[in-house]
Amino acid sequence: MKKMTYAEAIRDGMRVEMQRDANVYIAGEDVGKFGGCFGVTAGLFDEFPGRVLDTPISETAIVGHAVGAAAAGLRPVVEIMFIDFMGVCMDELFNQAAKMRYMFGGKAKVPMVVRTPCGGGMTASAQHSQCIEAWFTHIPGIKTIMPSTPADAKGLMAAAIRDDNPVMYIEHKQLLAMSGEVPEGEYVIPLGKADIKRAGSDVTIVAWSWMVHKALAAAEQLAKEGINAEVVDLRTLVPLDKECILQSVAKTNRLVVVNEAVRTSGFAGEIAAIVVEEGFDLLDAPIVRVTALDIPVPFNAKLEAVYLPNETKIIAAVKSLF
Amino acid sequence: MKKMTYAEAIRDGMRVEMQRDANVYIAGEDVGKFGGCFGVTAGLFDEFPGRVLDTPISETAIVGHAVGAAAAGLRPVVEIMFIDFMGVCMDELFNQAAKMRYMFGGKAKVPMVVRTPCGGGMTASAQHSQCIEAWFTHIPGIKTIMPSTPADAKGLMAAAIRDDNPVMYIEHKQLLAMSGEVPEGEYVIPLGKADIKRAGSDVTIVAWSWMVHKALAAAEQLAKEGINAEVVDLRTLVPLDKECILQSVAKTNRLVVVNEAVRTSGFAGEIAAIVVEEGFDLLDAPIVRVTALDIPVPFNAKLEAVYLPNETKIIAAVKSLF
Amino acid sequence: MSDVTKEQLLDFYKTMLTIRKFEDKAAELFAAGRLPGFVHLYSGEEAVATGVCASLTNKDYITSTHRGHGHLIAKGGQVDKMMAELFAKVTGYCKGRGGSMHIADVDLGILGANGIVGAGQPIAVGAAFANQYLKNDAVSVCFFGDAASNRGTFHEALNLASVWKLPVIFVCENNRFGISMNQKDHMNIVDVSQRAISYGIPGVTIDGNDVAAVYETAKDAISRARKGEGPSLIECKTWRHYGHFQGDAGLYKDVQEQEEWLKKDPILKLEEKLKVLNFAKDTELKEIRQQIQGQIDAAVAFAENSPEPSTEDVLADVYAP
Amino acid sequence: MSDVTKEQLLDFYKTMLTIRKFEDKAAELFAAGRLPGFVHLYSGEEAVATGVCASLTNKDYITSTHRGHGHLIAKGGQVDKMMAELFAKVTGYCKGRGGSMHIADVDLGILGANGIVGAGQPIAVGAAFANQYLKNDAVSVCFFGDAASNRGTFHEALNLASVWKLPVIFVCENNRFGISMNQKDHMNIVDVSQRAISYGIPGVTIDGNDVAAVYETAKDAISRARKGEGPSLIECKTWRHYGHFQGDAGLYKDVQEQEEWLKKDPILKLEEKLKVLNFAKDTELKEIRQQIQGQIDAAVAFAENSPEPSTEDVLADVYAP
Ligand SMILES: Cc1ncc(C[n+]2csc(CCOP(=O)(O)OP(=O)(O)O)c2C)c(N)n1
Ligand SMILES: Cc1ncc(C[n+]2csc(CCOP(=O)(O)OP(=O)(O)O)c2C)c(N)n1
Ligand SMILES: [Mg+2]
Ligand SMILES: [Mg+2]
Repeated sequence: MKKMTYAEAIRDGMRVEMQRDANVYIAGEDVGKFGGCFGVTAGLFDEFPGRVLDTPISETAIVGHAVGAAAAGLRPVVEIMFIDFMGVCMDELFNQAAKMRYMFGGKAKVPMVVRTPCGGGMTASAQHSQCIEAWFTHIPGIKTIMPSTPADAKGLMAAAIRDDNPVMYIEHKQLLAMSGEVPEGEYVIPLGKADIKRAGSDVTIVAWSWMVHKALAAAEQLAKEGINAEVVDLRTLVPLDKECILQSVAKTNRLVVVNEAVRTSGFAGEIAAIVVEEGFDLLDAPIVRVTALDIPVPFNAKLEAVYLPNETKIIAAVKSLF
Repeated sequence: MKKMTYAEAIRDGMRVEMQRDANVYIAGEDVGKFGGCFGVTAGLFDEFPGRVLDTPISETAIVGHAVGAAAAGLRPVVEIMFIDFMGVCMDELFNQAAKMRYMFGGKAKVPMVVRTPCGGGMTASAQHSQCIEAWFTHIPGIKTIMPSTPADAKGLMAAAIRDDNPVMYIEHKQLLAMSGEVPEGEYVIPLGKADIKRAGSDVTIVAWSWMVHKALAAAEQLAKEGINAEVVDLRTLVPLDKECILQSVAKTNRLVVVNEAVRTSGFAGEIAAIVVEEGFDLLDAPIVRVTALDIPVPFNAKLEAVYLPNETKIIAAVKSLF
Repeated sequence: MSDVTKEQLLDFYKTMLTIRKFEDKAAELFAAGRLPGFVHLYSGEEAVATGVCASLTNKDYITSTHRGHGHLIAKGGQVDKMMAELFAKVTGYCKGRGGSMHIADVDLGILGANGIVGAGQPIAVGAAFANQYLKNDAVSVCFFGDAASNRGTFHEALNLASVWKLPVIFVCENNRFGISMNQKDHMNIVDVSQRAISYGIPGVTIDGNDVAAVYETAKDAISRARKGEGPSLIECKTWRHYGHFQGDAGLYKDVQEQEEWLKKDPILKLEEKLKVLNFAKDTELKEIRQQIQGQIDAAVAFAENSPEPSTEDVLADVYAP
Repeated sequence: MSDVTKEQLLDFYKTMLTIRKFEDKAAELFAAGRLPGFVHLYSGEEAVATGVCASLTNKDYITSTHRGHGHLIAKGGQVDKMMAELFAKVTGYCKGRGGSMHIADVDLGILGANGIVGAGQPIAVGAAFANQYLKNDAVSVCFFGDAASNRGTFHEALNLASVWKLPVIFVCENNRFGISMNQKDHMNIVDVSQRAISYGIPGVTIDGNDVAAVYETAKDAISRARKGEGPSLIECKTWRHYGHFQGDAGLYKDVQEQEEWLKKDPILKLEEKLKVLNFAKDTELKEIRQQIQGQIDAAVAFAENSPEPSTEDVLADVYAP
């Protein structure tokens, strides 16, 4: 296996699929020669002539055009520069892309991927640091992916592109430079499969994206104190691998959910709701959510650190269950 | 007290506030002479010359202009014809209105109300029947209100207009024609106070908007079978009256949450998550959510009936806890 | 006009009449409480869809609006499946899951009516991009109203189409109203076609009640698009005979204006033309009318006799497998 | 030019120089790793903000962009509080909670820099509506870039402003790029001002590096707005000296073009003019430069010596009481 960064792995995932299928193309702001604001598409413009398209600053048209192109037989992979800009094009996603197939009586396919980076920790302030995945998970008809490692990033990108449905592929800015082993060539991770990133027996920590790493770090600390945590990386939020979560809780009887989004109505709540509904008898303690504070993301680094979930908060949450 | 419909009560709430404060005005599509798509603003155009403004079909500009007008000293009450259209103007709401005060270091006020009707049961199909309140509750900086009765509609409208923050005031299409007693003149219900619409001891049913009535009907049925349900009408989702919910559960030890929205990541999950986190020891049974199915709203009336929560489903959920 | 043959004009007549009679029937059924949901009728605007779609094949795409019946019929939609959809029956175009505002058939190139004003604009651009990318010689047509041209989607879609030089034709059906809002209150210009200037594309305003004029203008724009010469904007001035949706009495319309426009009814205009040019006699037209009425009645019977969708597969088709 | 007095020109010079030196300092601090977040510099475009804001008072509103420092200084922002905000200090305009992209001061009529391209456009329209509603004689100015004029917000905002005849001036700073995208690749027209036609409002293109020209044009538009004659669009052709943000080398720029534009530096141009008109000698200009440099240095010292915000009130100010 080859070492790659998460950004390279995403790119490799797109590259392999573009080689496989001539109908896959990329569009977005500055994704062409410039290689994307975070460099994720670097080089693809030259590698795939006519298949990596720069757009004007028109998120509505970017996502909206993808719906039409997908319905007409292509497989667009569009980039929205920051997930924070999705507010501009939610209609195209939730009323068009997500509902077309159902509304049309099952006679349309909308295979499109919206790639977009989320997350904080960069002092990028309130409009460039958010995690709003919960919105997408509240829209039947789209799938939502949030990989935490380079290998997952590649394998899930392949699956996202091959999927015949609209997929929100949410990257994390903090992970782009993270390096790891990644299988070469075709590599597909099926959507809807969680991954146990660390096995354990005393408590289940469910996390996704950047927070998986915070959870793993917390687990190492906890291990030193005799608490053996299992870390479940959801990878795909919709479809959700409920079985994996419930099985883990069946083993540990304790659950902490870590989510970088603001607390109220974040996806952590959904996990908690599912487990208390379907796994009530498994629980020996409250389910605790470790989330960001319910405030806009502050600019100052110290304030942002207080806003964000972190190892310390996870450890405290876990300990509160014993 | 006077009898009014819910629509009249909303209008009366706006009227009284417009009389009180010359800086309150109304804007939206067809809200003027036409009186609004559902007739809610009927008559106000003539009653308040120059203060009820028709706009082009430009939701982005409608909500966006309200942000600027509010920051510059007015109190806009804008109408978005169906809540389903909010995807078009989410940025204005979530990155501008909601964050302005915080980002500006506390030195701005954005007192604006977005009135919009939600909900199904009208065979209005996938793009005119939705309940997406969960999105708004996931945005720190705005408040979200969903009244269930004419009196609440009036009192909460007054509070929304007087509030110095952006407020999503979500009406329900099924309730507009519902009639009830409404206090005359100035009448304000403080935001953040739930209302026990029916006292009971055996199970707590939390609901809001149209679903309060489904919950009440279910409670009547259940009473006949010896189960005495308490129905908590949240009225305001953010800020949330957590104490009221927890106190009720402390009494009943059982909780059913009813929400017309699609299941995954709906606000019902948030309620369940809070209660399992802060009231775990109070619970004698799983928390059950009664929600819509995770699908786009189907057109056919029978399919829509299957999609929606209803009395029968609530009753079954309650019984499953005993 | 010289280019339009007798056969074409008679075809246009049939199509326009099919639309009109479909809408008249829908109005009647809705008034009788027999149709669920919202219904927005196209009566009075038939010449636009008919004249434009005459130059399209099944490989070409259209995006439609809330007022979509006319576009769908002109693009080849079958009235029985459409009527069944209005009745929410499983034999309808959307298996009863969509209704009037979502009728679609991707195989016919119909990317859907749409409940969101202005939403079809970027979708049409995307379909046109697919046409360009696949080099399949097909084009896309985007129908939308005067008031829809005030949405941000209009701006972004036309700009992107121009920058990418896509084979797409934007057809603005200017019936002068967005629900109750008169054009003069929702924009500060007279001709929507002027907005083409913002994108450096051709824009033209024509009589939308003259089917031959619509046909000629659209044909040119479509052939330019097929040749890779990029998008254009065509504004068709027209009028809706009914209110915005069924149930709206349209009291905001000026009575005299309404009367004048009723005199300019595109179907009356075409009948006169057919007679003046000696292309058809009254008896022949009457025969056509009867025949089409028969089709519409049959469509209603089909719809009425069709089963409702089964509630068992309510969950199917949210996701493609 | 005739209207512009010596005093005004010297004032312009001071403002422009303050912006330039502020930006130079920010570039230096950012390169040294001493500023958090993103920084987008206004260097090269100083004549626009300066010329426009010269006719505004504190009662007038502006909305700014991600490239906001220049607008804020021209509208009366204090460099020390601005610098403190870049340093994320509690003495900054936003108490360290906003940063470069969100600097605001409602009392000065500054409705914020903005991290969302095109978001200021409807906000400025709303402020202008407040001005009209309150009959307070004030206007609003909306600054935005060439690439921002492709957003749907542009279209909806200008249309609404025109329909409501609001006192708002839309100032497009056409520096020819949206990040790496050359104007010719993001729109199919040469002059953004042509887009005014879509809204039936005046639109004009001027040399954005000539502060006197900007001043005169904006003054007229502002006074028309104050008189109730409605909105206008002014396009100022200009150039950004640096990359899009600090860290971007701007390799997509044509080297020769960059050099030509550097020769057209608005500050050089103004210095020449001041000398030609005999309004100022080199020594005087030098003195001004030193004085302003002193202010900027003091601002940095102020920022550096200011405390960080306390983490204790991180929750405050989400909601107004
Ligand atoms: C984004 C959005 N805003 C508002 C509406 C409500 N609405 C439906 S049709 C319509 C008027 C459309 O006018 P126009 O585009 O001129 O088309 P017409 O009805 O005249 O054919 C409005 C406001 C909607 N469906 N979607
Ligand atoms: C809605 C949105 N899309 C994209 C971006 C990312 N972005 C920030 S600045 C910029 C370019 C803006 O170009 P222009 O409007 O010409 O202003 P300039 O930077 O040239 O001053 C882009 C694409 C954003 N902040 N918001
Ligand atoms: Mg119209
Ligand atoms: Mg620019």
